Amino acid sequence: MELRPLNESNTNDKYKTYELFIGPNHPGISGNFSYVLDMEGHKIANVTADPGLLHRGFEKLMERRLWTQNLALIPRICVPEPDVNEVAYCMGVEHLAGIEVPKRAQYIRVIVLEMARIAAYLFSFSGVGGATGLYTAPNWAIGDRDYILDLFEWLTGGRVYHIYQYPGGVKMDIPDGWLDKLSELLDYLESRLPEYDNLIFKNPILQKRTKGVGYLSAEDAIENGITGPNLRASGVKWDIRKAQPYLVYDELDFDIPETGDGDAFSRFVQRRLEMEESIKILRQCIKQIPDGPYREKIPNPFQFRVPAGTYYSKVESSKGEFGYFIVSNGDIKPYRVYVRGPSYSAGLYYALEAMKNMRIEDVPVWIHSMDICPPDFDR
Amino acid sequence: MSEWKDLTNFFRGRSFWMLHYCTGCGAMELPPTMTSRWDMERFGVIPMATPRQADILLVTGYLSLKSLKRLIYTYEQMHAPKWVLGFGSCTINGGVYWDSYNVIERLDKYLPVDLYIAGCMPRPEAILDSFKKLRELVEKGEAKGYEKYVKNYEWYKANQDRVLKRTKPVLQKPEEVTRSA
Amino acid sequence: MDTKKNALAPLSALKYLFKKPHTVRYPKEDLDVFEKEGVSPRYRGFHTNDHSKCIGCGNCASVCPASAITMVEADDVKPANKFAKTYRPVIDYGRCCFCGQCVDVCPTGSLQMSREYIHSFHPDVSIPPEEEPEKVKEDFIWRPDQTYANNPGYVRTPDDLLGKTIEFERTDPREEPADKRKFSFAKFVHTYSKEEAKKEATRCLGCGACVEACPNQLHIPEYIRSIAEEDPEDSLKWIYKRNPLPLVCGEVCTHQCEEACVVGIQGEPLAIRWLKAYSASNVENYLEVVEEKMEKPNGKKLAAIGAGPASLSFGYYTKLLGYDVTIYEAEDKPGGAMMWGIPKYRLPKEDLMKDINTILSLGIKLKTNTKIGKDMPFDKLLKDYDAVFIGTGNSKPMTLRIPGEELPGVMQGLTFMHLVNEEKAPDLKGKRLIVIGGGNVAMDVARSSIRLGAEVTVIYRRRIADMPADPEEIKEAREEGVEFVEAGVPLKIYGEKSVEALEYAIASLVPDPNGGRPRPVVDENSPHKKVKVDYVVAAIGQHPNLDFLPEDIQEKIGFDGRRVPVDDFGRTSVEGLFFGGDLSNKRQDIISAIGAGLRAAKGVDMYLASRK
Amino acid sequence: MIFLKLLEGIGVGLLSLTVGLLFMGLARKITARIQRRYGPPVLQNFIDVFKLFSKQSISHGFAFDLGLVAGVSALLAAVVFLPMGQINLFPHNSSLIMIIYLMTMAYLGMAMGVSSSGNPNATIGVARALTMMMGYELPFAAVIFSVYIFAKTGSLTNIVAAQGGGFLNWNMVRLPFGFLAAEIALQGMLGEKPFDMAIAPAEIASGPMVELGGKYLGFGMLQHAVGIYLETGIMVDLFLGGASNIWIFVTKQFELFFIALLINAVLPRFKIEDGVKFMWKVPLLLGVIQALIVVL
Amino acid sequence: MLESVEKKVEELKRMNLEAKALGDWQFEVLVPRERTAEILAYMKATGYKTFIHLACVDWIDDQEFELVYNLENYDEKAQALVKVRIPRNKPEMESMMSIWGLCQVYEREIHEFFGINFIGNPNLKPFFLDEWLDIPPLRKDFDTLAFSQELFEFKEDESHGIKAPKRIEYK
Repeated sequence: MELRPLNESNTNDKYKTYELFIGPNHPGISGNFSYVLDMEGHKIANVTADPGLLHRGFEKLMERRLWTQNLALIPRICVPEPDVNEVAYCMGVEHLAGIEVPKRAQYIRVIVLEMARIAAYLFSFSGVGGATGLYTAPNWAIGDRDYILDLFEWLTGGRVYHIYQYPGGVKMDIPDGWLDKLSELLDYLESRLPEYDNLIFKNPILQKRTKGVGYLSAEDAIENGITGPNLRASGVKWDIRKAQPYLVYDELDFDIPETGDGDAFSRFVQRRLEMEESIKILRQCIKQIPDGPYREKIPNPFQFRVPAGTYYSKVESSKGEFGYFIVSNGDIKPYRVYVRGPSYSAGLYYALEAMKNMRIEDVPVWIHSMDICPPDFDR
Repeated sequence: MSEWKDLTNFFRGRSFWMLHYCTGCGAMELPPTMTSRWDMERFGVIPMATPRQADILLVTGYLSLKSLKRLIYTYEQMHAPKWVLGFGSCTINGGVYWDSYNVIERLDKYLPVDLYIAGCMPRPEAILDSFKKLRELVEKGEAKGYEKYVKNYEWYKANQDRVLKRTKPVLQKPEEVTRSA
Repeated sequence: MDTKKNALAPLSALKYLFKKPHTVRYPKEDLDVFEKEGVSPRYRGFHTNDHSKCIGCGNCASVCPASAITMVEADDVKPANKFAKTYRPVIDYGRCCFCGQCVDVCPTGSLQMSREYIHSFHPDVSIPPEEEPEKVKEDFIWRPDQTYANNPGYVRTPDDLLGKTIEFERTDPREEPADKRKFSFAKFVHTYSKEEAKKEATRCLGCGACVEACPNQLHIPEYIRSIAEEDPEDSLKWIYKRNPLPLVCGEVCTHQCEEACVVGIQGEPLAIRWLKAYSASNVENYLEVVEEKMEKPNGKKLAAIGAGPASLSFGYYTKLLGYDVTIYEAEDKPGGAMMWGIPKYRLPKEDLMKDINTILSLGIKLKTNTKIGKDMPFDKLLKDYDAVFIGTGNSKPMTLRIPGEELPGVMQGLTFMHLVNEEKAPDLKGKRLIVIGGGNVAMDVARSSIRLGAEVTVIYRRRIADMPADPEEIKEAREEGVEFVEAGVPLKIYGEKSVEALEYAIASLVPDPNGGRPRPVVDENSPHKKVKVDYVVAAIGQHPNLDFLPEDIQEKIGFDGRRVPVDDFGRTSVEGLFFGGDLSNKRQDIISAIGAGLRAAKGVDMYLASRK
Repeated sequence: MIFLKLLEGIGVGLLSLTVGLLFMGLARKITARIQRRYGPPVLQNFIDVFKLFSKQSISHGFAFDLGLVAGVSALLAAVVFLPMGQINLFPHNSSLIMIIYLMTMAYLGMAMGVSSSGNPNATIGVARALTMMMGYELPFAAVIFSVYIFAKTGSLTNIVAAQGGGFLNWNMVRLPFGFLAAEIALQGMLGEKPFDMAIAPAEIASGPMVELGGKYLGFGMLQHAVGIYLETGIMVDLFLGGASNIWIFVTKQFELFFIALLINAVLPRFKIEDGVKFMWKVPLLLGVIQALIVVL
Repeated sequence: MLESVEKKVEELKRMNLEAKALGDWQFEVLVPRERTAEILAYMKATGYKTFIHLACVDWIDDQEFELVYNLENYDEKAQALVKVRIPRNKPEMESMMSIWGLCQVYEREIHEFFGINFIGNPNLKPFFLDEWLDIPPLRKDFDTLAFSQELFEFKEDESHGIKAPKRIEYK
């Protein structure tokens, strides 16, 4: 698509419609991504998605790198929640290579995943705030998310890209005192939740802005491959953690919260409620985590071969089903890896239907309520 | 006259308005930097919604070819004096995407970069540090990338055109291209 | 959760107006999460590299997913050990993604990451833009050193559990226990099973440090990789490129490579030797697998004297080049020292013959029981053949030069081993035997004698740690019940008809000022000891025996009684005369001899090609 | 004499600019506190404005320049007629109608300027700003009507004078519904949340300002600064009994502004039609009730 | 392994298809190209309603492309990988848009990255890449390193200028 200078858009044959860009350089969009809106007055007549601004050719690059070298690459596929990539990829590789992961490592993985989920949900709170103009929300939420990043840094050595998972377990053990700090953090976050409720979810204006926006029925969600909290907010009780439990989720007690209205507000509330469940899971993990090895030994990167085969491994991320379709031909490098980003179907396909006849001010609300993350479909 | 200039530079260095264009994954550390934990507004840096209002362009990491095109438009829309910050490894020498077919290797071939920050991605402290460094440079009148761009416009343009306006396959194998129109 | 609308609820946020903000006041204030340490103790920042520990193996460069690391020749650093290279990693921070994988695979732990992370660069405005990319790139390319070492972040130390990417523990092959093996001459080290071999092979980092340490520069990483891919045939192909005696080397090689193995710096080195044995013993017919192309016979004739490893290797590679090779051997069986010097429990004779027969089956003529100089004059050889290769090795033993040496019951090591291998050794049951010397031959003698039922003491003039024998040989000998006497200097052998006793002194060891092995000094204060003994075996070294060569040739080639000086290709100053093996090698072991044979084969080919 | 008045006028203009910018700086500081951070220096906005005027600026045509200059100058002109403590340049001409008229002029000028930039975002923004104006002008008009009736004068000087003699004489106390309605309308006038649909960065990329850069944006900022001064000033004169000197005046202004800020910090923005509906429902109702009370 | 997966695999085997379980809850089934639409429609009718992804694998040694339709069944908690092989020299496939509208974007992506033509898909315009003229980039014979070296003019040179690390000091 050719980018046109903005003031030319009015010289269309008719003055009936004009083009408006949401993104890539636009505060309303979550990342480097663009929707081109054909506007008819205040209403959106037609939407075109213009992805590829973040396309790095990961799938090609991964074919050129060793199995474990890829661990440095893949966190970058989903920037707000990198750990799901690492875990999903490692789980796929472990399944193909037939590696049993020690219990402790599985618990650590659950801890990492749930912390990442909380961080991502906090990030999506900031999305709510940013989209509706409630700037206190991002300031609070991202500030609190930073405490999670601090703990991540302590555990893994990296703030954003942890590069902590390794086929067979995790790279390092939990440091002394870390779990205590984690439960302190959970206390803090729990004390903060009512404040978020007051600021965001009980806010009458915010409710007015988000209720009824972007209604998504259960059938549409299933048909369009929309997963995760968005699907659950439409009333489908589907959570991979419950349905096809991986790691040690079957040993942990948690619920799938129900909101079920299918509009933007219920999607926000769904995330807020799931955050509580994540805190619950983390508390159980802290209590139950066993001693033992944190990693099953595997050969060094130069000699690590994965037996030939295909497998689709998936993880319930904060945005939905994050999947890795891995094809190996028995070599030291993957033959093909396909990454299934949870935002793909919503951001590139369903958006075009959902946004039709929407008003411009609902667009950011819709985008942030679906938690669309461009890096995971651009790859 | 020079005092006047110094004064201008003093003010310019204390009020960086940053373009809110998150080009790459380095943008992930910007929200923490902007918001309460690191609060870059303390240094007079605030995000702006449009290139017209902005003074500094943060190139937060790798640039795909498609982004590069938008970035150049954006840069040219900005009003001088304007500065470009190359953020993280990807802008310096390709970073971890050094062999990617869709990611440019070096930003300085296409836009004049005033300051590079090492890191993948840079921590908020590094970002704040770079703002301070840029402030110093601006106060001394050493950050003049925009003038360099104007002076060497032909050179930059040629490089930009080379990657953005391709007319033939790069690998010179047209007979193998089986793609239909 | 209650989501009822409440217009006043948001106002509760206003209480933060009166609370202290939680902003980190960088740079005045650090994060307080890690006890005021700024960033986490595991933070992955800029690298540090301890140049005195770094061995320049380049594993970091190979593992870097961003291709950020290159190895450059550094003139200003000293090699860390005798196998180390002076290459040092140079890191491009325009590429580095701070993943820490280079730290994980650093076998010495010298490459680490610090907690420093701030660096920015401002390109000069005045330089033309064409030069700017290079300038920028240069600024971000560093050769890490100890600059940030006082602020360590993500590190890997041997006792630390961080980064268990390299497998430090060796998978040893199954061995018979000492109390079982000491009664049998059967091979006590079993070859690897498939799983064990694979497990051991996958420890290899593929850096190739071993290749340079190997006297014959075998393609070690390649053949180990093939074993890891469960393909011993391919592995053997790689071995045969430079070594036609894979099973022999697999079982008795002195494995210099394992000393150089980078995994061995912090852990146990790879069992390269056993891996070779695995791939050789898993292939029935070598030649089917190797599929070496033989050139058409070119009609030129070559002779090799002595059917030891050097000549066999020489014969194999010249035969492949199309020459007609004849090997002359004084004994009745080929193999030389491998046949007569090495005891069966280390190298079973059928394994040796499997290797030798493979070589001979190429069509190499072997004339046994033909001693040059006695059964055939040397000049005739020189006349009949286009070139002659001499690989007779060391056959003249060194004597003790003490009184009583001529008594029956005093033997030389090699002679003793010859007898053992011929199964003509004297009955040693219940007898006392003393071995003098500390080399591999001494160990062979001692351990063979144990198996023959003797009580064995080894007397060595320095400490045990200084012994030239393989440490594992010494260890195994001890396990089998061999006793050791350190700093023992034999003085006199008593006896009338045969040996009855040995007197030796305990020398004081004077440290060598140059850091070498200490020097034993015997003076009047030294305690003397006299022990009863039935046999004394002196295994203190051998010299070459070139008596069959005419005097003028001996002089011309510059033979000094110990070694023949040759060039890289075994050439001497006499045209058409090539030397190899222990005659000319600095290291006197099988693999060096094979290497000498291979090089001489090349030398011969070059010589004859130039003469044409 | 005229020359002196002119000088005084310039002085008042500068004062309003300074106070306006200072208020904006304080606003950033206070919002930052609620957001759990420190915020920029109080004088940050002066730096920003100075910087903006030092930047290269791209014009989009004559209407663009004219509109923006008209925006600032109309507001500055309005300030001159505002009685503030002992400073009262035109005590006899301080007609409320005139000030309101000039204010509207200013916003129309701004609208004319930015819509000539051709950016659809700006156009949408202007459309929203004007719609919003319709929203808050109506309740504000109702309030002014009640004050008019109540004070029986249209001159701010007289209105201020009528409130003299203590707290209980303030219109705030005597016309509580009107004050409430005016407060809400003020929120809209200041463009604070929940009524900032006109700029809405996440939707239309800061709307009218989208094509402004350099000194044009500087004008925009100045206009906002004067706007804050003027609008809070009117409120002070109308409801808080004016002031005896400029310090008290500014303090009273700031109190009003402070309340607006707090609301701004904790609320998201309305959709435009919701905003207008709200304006026409709550404050208008309050204003009409007040008017009815006053009339009856 | 889940019972539902076992049953489904048996069922598909009875339909003369190669099917096997890959894990506890997923199985793959190899479908001939001409039966793809039929099988996919059948799968959708039997509960595999959610379309997870469409991926493509370039088996260059076999000279074939493999299309993988990933379907999920929320009721039976099962996942199906439906695989179709098409020849590499004639990369054509019927569009499955009539079954899942979502296929439109996936097919557009695969058209761009592998050069496979989807018959019946109205919009196969460039999607992620701008002005791509070379071999489709995710094919195995496309060399991304050579491409980027050529286009971005960078060389992997040996002679690095070496500098000691340094830290910028502030006054």
